[in-house]
Amino acid sequence: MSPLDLLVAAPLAFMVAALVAGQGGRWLILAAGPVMLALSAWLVVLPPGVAHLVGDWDLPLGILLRADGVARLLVPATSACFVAVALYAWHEFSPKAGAETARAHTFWPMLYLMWGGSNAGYLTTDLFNLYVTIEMVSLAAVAMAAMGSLAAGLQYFLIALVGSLAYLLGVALLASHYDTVDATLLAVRARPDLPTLMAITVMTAGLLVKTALFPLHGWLPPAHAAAPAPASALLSAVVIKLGFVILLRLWFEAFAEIIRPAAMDLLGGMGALAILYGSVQAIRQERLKLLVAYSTVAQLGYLFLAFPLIANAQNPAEPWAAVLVHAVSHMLAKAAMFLAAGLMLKAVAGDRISDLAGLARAMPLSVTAFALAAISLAGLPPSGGFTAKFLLLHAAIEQGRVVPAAVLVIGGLLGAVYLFRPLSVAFSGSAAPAVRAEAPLRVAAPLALASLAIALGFAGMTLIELSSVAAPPAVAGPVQAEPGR
Amino acid sequence: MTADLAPLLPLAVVWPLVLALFCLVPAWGPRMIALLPLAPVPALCAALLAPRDQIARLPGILLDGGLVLGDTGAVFLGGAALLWVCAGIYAARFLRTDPRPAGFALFWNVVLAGNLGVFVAADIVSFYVFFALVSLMAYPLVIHDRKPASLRAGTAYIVLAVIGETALLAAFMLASYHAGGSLWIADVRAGLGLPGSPSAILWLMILGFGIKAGLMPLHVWLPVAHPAAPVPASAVLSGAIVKAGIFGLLVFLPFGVPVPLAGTVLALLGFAGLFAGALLGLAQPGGKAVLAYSTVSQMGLVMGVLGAALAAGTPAAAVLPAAALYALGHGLSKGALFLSYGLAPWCGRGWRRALVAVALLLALSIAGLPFTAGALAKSAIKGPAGPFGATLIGLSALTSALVLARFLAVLPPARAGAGRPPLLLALPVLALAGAALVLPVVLYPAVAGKAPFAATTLASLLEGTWPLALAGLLVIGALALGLKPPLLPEGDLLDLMRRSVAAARAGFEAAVRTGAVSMHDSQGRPAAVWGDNLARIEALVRDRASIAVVLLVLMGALLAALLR
Amino acid sequence: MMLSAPLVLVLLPLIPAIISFALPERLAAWRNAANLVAATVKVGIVADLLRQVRGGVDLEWRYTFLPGHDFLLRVDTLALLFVSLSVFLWLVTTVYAIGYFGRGPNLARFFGFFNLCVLSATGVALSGTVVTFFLFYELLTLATWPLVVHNGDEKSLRAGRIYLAYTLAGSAAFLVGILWLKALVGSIEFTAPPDLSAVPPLTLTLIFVLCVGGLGVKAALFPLHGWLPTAMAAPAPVSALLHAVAVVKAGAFGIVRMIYDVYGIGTVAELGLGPPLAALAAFTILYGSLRAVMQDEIKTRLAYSTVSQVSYILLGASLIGPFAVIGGLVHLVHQGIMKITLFMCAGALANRLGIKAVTDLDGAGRLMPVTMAAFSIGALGMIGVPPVAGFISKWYLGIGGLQSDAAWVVAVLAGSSLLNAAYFLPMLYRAWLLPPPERAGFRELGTTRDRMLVLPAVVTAAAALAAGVFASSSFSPLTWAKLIAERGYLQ
Amino acid sequence: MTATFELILCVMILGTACVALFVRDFLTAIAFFVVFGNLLGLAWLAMGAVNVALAEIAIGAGVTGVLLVLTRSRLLALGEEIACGPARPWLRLGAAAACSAFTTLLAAAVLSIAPGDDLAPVVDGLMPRIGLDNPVTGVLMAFRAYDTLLESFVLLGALVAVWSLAPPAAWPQPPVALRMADPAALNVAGSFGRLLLPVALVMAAYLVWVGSDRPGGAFQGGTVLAGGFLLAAMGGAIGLPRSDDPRLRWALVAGPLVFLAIGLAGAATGRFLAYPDGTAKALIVTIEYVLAFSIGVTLALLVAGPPARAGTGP
Amino acid sequence: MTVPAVLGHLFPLTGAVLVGLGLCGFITLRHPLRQLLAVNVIGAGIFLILGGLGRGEGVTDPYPQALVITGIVVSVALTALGTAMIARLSEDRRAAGSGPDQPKDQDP
Repeated sequence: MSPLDLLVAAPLAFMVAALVAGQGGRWLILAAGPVMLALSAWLVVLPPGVAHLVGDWDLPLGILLRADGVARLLVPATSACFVAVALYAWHEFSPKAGAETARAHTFWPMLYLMWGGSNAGYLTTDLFNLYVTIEMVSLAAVAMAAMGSLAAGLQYFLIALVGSLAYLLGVALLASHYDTVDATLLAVRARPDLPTLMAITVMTAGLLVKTALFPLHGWLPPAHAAAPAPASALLSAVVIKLGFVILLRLWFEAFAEIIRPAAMDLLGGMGALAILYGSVQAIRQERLKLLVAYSTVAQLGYLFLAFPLIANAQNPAEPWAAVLVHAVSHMLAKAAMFLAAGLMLKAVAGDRISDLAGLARAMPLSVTAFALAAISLAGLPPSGGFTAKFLLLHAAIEQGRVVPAAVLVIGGLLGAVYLFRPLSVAFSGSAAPAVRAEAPLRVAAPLALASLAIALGFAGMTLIELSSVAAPPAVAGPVQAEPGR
Repeated sequence: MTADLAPLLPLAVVWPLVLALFCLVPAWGPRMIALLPLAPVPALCAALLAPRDQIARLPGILLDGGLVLGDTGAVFLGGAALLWVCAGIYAARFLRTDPRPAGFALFWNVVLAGNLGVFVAADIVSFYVFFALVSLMAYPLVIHDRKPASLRAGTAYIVLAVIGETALLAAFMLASYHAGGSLWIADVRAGLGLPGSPSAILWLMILGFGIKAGLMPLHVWLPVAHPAAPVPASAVLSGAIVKAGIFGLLVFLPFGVPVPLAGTVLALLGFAGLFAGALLGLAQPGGKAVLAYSTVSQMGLVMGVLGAALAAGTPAAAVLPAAALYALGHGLSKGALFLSYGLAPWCGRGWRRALVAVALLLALSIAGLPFTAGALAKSAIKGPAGPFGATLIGLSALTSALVLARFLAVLPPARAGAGRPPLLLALPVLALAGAALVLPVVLYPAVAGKAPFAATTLASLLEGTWPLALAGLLVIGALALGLKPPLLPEGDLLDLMRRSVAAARAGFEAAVRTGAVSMHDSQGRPAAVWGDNLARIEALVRDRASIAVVLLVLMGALLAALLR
Repeated sequence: MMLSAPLVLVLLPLIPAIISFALPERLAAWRNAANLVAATVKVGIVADLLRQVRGGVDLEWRYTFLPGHDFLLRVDTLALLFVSLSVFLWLVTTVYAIGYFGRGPNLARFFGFFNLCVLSATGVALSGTVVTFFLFYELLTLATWPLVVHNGDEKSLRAGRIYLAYTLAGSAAFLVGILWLKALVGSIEFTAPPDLSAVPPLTLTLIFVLCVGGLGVKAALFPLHGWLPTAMAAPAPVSALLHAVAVVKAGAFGIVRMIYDVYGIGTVAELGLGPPLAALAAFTILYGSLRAVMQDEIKTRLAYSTVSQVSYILLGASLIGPFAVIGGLVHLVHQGIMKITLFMCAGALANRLGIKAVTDLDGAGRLMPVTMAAFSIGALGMIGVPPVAGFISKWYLGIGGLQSDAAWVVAVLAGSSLLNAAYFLPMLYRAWLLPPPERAGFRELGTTRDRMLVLPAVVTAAAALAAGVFASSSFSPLTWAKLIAERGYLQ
Repeated sequence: MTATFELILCVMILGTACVALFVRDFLTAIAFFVVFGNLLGLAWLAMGAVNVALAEIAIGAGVTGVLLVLTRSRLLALGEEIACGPARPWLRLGAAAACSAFTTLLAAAVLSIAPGDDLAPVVDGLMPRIGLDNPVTGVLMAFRAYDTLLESFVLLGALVAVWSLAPPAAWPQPPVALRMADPAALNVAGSFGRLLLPVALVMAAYLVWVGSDRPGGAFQGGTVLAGGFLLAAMGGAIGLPRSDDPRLRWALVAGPLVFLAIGLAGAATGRFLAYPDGTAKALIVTIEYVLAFSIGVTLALLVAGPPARAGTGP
Repeated sequence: MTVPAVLGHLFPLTGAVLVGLGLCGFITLRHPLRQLLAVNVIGAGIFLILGGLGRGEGVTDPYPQALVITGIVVSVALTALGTAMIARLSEDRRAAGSGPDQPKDQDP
């Protein structure tokens, strides 16, 4: 038994159980939560270098599961998100008047499917297996997005489909060319020839669509903003991270040796644009959830802005850690923010930022959760977001890169601008609107996530150590990795 | 003197402050006015008994300051204390029906402490603190009756006082720095005499002290402020408080080293004040204003002398005692005159004649009638004044006499039914008048080193009398012809200044408004255009087909980047 | 306890903060008690630390925060100067706030963030590394924002926006600066100034500009001061603490640290950075005063006064002479005490009489004599009237300027004094001398709450007076500033 | 000969694809798409990939075709035209240019990859360990069983996702009835379905069985089963189940569940999804049968669509 | 280049062209159902590339075959979801009374 298997198998088992259980499906989280959190903890404390082949079938054919730094950071964060979201969704997706409803029934199996899919994605090194996992996640994500707006869901679906196929095309090329789709083997075998580069290109492009990097983000804001709050939280926090993790595996593990700096700069540049564009759009929004969704567009930019910084760093371990910490804290904070936003909007029965007036008095805990999440997202200390941004800025300055440094700084400021706007409205007015009390669990869920995002700010060293576990050579040592030679 | 009298100096300063604190207690405050005469008592004792030139250190207070009683200081301290005692007695009676006795007592005591402190401060920081106390805290005394005129006067007073304070602060900083960081007045003065010392220090000091002492173009506050205060307060203002400025000049100016430029300017301004003050005083309708201008004139005399001495490099030993003596005499006389002005309405019938007689005597003394204390003081001060100065001083007797005659002319009539004046009002007048006429004579030997009136010759007698006689003729002539003086507003230049300031301010505000309006107008609508464009871009990238196209373009870019 | 005293000191306000957030409104009395107890305990701890540090004890608490970046809390003389100020004023302001608000809305929030604010200010003071400083500096921004928008009206919200925009941009610049420096010379601890000799002067200058620019925002240095007057929309206790201790001082304190503990006076002098900064500070002093003269609203006027006064500290720091340093440091304390007095009084006037504008002040002295007396002392101190504390600062600054061959400083000080007088004295004039509007039965100190509102200002006014009168006694701010200068900056 | 055949096949594939994509009438497009799928199946056959050919024809052409047809008729019933769309000429031109460039690059990349079955020997070498003869089944059910396991959950998830689209009032009604509207046709289809369902069952069982050694397997079997179910439903031979029917749910999850359970059992004894020596074939066949059944049911329901209120059928 | 070598690339090349065609269709076709069809064409092209390049002497590599089968199943599952969504969207639009014409990408 190993947590590597169980982290995938358990959610799938819970999915089956939820599907069969019908009305009672939501109760399963009481079992799934502790189990998954325990498994995540187990994963974190595994000795370094733990990896195994599924069914003991050797590599060119088989599938390698591995507990590397990426998994050790993202799996627990994902679990935390899922647990919190599930607790939050407890009431929202419950049988109405004792009868099952389509949403209440289907939400729970999809939640577990997504959970299992993302865990599987974090743990595997097999590119084809990753294709299956992104489809697992996308499927559930599309359905959840469609719960809010069918049009947005369909848009998301079709675009994600194109992205998946582009990725699959790359996998096909690689599989034919190298007779393997395992990232660790490809790292050894890959040569910078046309098929390989073409494969990298199409896979990257496909994944960028799924990750919604500017200017491929068009599908994201409508879908994320329209979905029910728990779904939005999962979509923004978890779903897009999987595509990003695969990109990390491609660019820094499988093809670290053959990707040239110009390509890194291209991604970095797009990241920078995403930060600026997303932030500006977020500033312009009048609806709260759209604002948060555009914030996701902007925040994703940071993940890509880091690419050239990692590639050129003296000590790539730090920006590498930064990018992972950013992914984790964005995950926690964004989930918290969507959940809190859901509570707030429900309380005022509106969707505009201006509807939030006086909520800081009426529902202080939810506003606090939103504020804490905002702090992390804007990269203000102490928070995981700050730690990440700090390390990135440090790397950018160390390398004398003015543009990324400037973008990091400006992005942080713009972030504060759009995130504090709803808060400011919430603090406004002197009368507290009458608000029906929410169930404690629903209030606690975003608060817990946001607190975690803040708490990450105090655990910088631990996070950096974790992120370097079984890290690919390109990002491991202080030795200069020369991409592209 | 025995050493155990040393604490008298701090006590002299602290005791009024303690009394001031008592004034803050709501129940006691109004009654504290009765204790006013007690406040200067320790100072009076100190002036007589405290050991001379022995620094009483005050560790921990301010910047480790100290107090010292010098010879000059003792004259000033004693004179001031005496004046304050008398004025205190007078005030205790005069303000019996006042609506704000507690406030008056409070600030009276605070100003007293500051005034006395100035005379005994040993370091510049303490000096500055006391000087600020006496300057700024006198403001409430000036505006005590809250009449609009008083308030205007107070404003003029406070504005100039603050400017003076600031100038002094700057001067002290510079001086202390150039004295090697020492804070002791003695060191600072020595430093000022050194060749490398910047002249700015002197100018700033002349500015700062000059304001306080009513140096000519800076005197504008004085003729409005002194009359505005209640009578006893006017008395101390004119008699003691202006002396703080004189004392400052005495203490800090580096006598003995010729400083031609500053000295000459000071002398010119001082002597200009001597005459202009008196002439302006002639044009005043109010008795107190006349007295105030007289003060301007008299102080101009002292400062003119100081300036002349400074320019000539006369040693301090020759200047200080004479000036101190003159200041003492003037302080006591002017105090007495102010008090008598207040007393006049109480005096009916014969009492009034007695009062006029006392006032006339005092006036003549101030003008320098031979064989009076004033004449002695004048003769003493002519020494350091130099020949030119001495001539001017001689001439000034004319103007002084005229202005004081004017004072007698405008002495307020007795109130209906007034008879014997209250003892508590009359006694101080008498005591002060007595002191003013006697004390300089007593002290003259110590100052001049010779007996009073010893060297009186006919020539000198004539020299001292003819201006007075001329003045008498003029007055009699004017009375006979029924001439009236041209009436000028109090504070001559003040009105002009006030109007120009108001105009400048209005102009400035208008300019600011215009500027603000134009700033608002220049804000265009680029924000809206930006918003439109952003919305269009967003609509484009949301389209599926465009995403696919972008995807293709991106693939091309990526491939190109990878192939590079 | 001994080892982690700095940590305890920093984290102590967390307890009342949590209590404040958690307690329901009907237990307001308990909340007030918790706040008061915590504030008092902190004063006690600081008193003990003062004793120890005077005796030469060095306390620190270290924790590796990120590789190469230590989180270091260190108690040194300079830190204690700031800490003492903040704990004293915290206690006073707590009392005041209880009196000010009584049972208003949002008080749990107010006291919670108030405590966080104090936490940050203490952290800023005790920071031993640049990064630690930055962390608390930023935290301070966040903790004060809810206080600025406390009233929740359009004005406060706007003020909050402007405040955030300025301060976040400032700290971003600061962050870039310190990271740049870190990239060049490695980790920067205040006790061990880095060796900057290998860095090109232009780079150093740029970094300096970034850092001082960033810190200058909070310190309201001239072109960066715009947030401060609008932040006046906050309730009085907030303005009081914001202006006296927490925010502006953090910026000024940071600049002092930058000049003396990061760059070192030698390097600053070599690069010729002192004079421009001093000139800017001087300009700010005059500019702030001029603007203050034009304001009608009391708090705005006070705010511009702060703009002006805080630059005294910077002026002292940038002149780089022993007296100037002492003057700057001691003004850190003096300005705090005096300005908080003014704000508390202004708040009391607004709270009890509804007086917000200078033109409404007529007769305030008659109605609230105690408050106005305290206000007067504070105002006179600001002008530099002795023996109130402001005079001492000015004195040292002036002499310091002369020591640094910058005689113009004296002129600036003089000009500022005049301008200060120009905007403070009319207020006193109105309050004391003009007749009040009819208000039947108004009593200034009628209830306990009234007393809690008025007496804190009296205490601070007395402190301001005492700090001036007993300037050279052994526990005065001046003596402590001299000690700092001796231990740190006068080699 | 082979070359010519393959060339013509490729041209036809491209031609049918073109028509399917760009023809104005959507029904024609679907028809050509089905032909396209079948041609692809031929292509796979030509390559000797019978397993894929079966899957392509059954799933790629068959099930997808049915899905398209059903959706088209639903949209038509709602009055929606499935037009080619008003694409602007410049867009078409640009798209054509960009896609040509892309295709050229892709073709160049493809051309520089040498075709070859380099992994076949590796697979063959491993086959004895699981006791099967069909290497494709070996890869699917053993070497890359993990993929297949996840994939079975994808299929299950797709059904859940489709169900989640149900209108609020429709849950847990059966999907839109697939019954034919024309009574005569219904009659024919009914008898046909009644006949075909057992045949389909048998055929599916057979496909799974032979899958161990020859082409065939769970997916193909499941598809055939689904086809049988669908035809029977169209003919009214069987009704579509309500979505909260516990039997239905167990039927849906049985395959993935058994797969997962056996995988976990392997984990308990050694390695996740490892089959203990000697039991491999038995376990694989067990999984395949249950999986084929579940896949059949799932696919059939996927085609039927989300639960719907009665009376909203085509 | 010998004929068999070209033949070896025949199907993969066809696949490449199919991918390009499908992509072109996806861009120019506006109706989601048609785009779904285009996506299926792309998928088929990819499978052809994958399988065709695994073609060896007489028999095709089982490994790509297995991948293709997995891919086909995934793609049918997704197609099913897509068609269901398209149909439901149309129903909703009809119920909402809006035009059944083009899917409008309006904000939710």
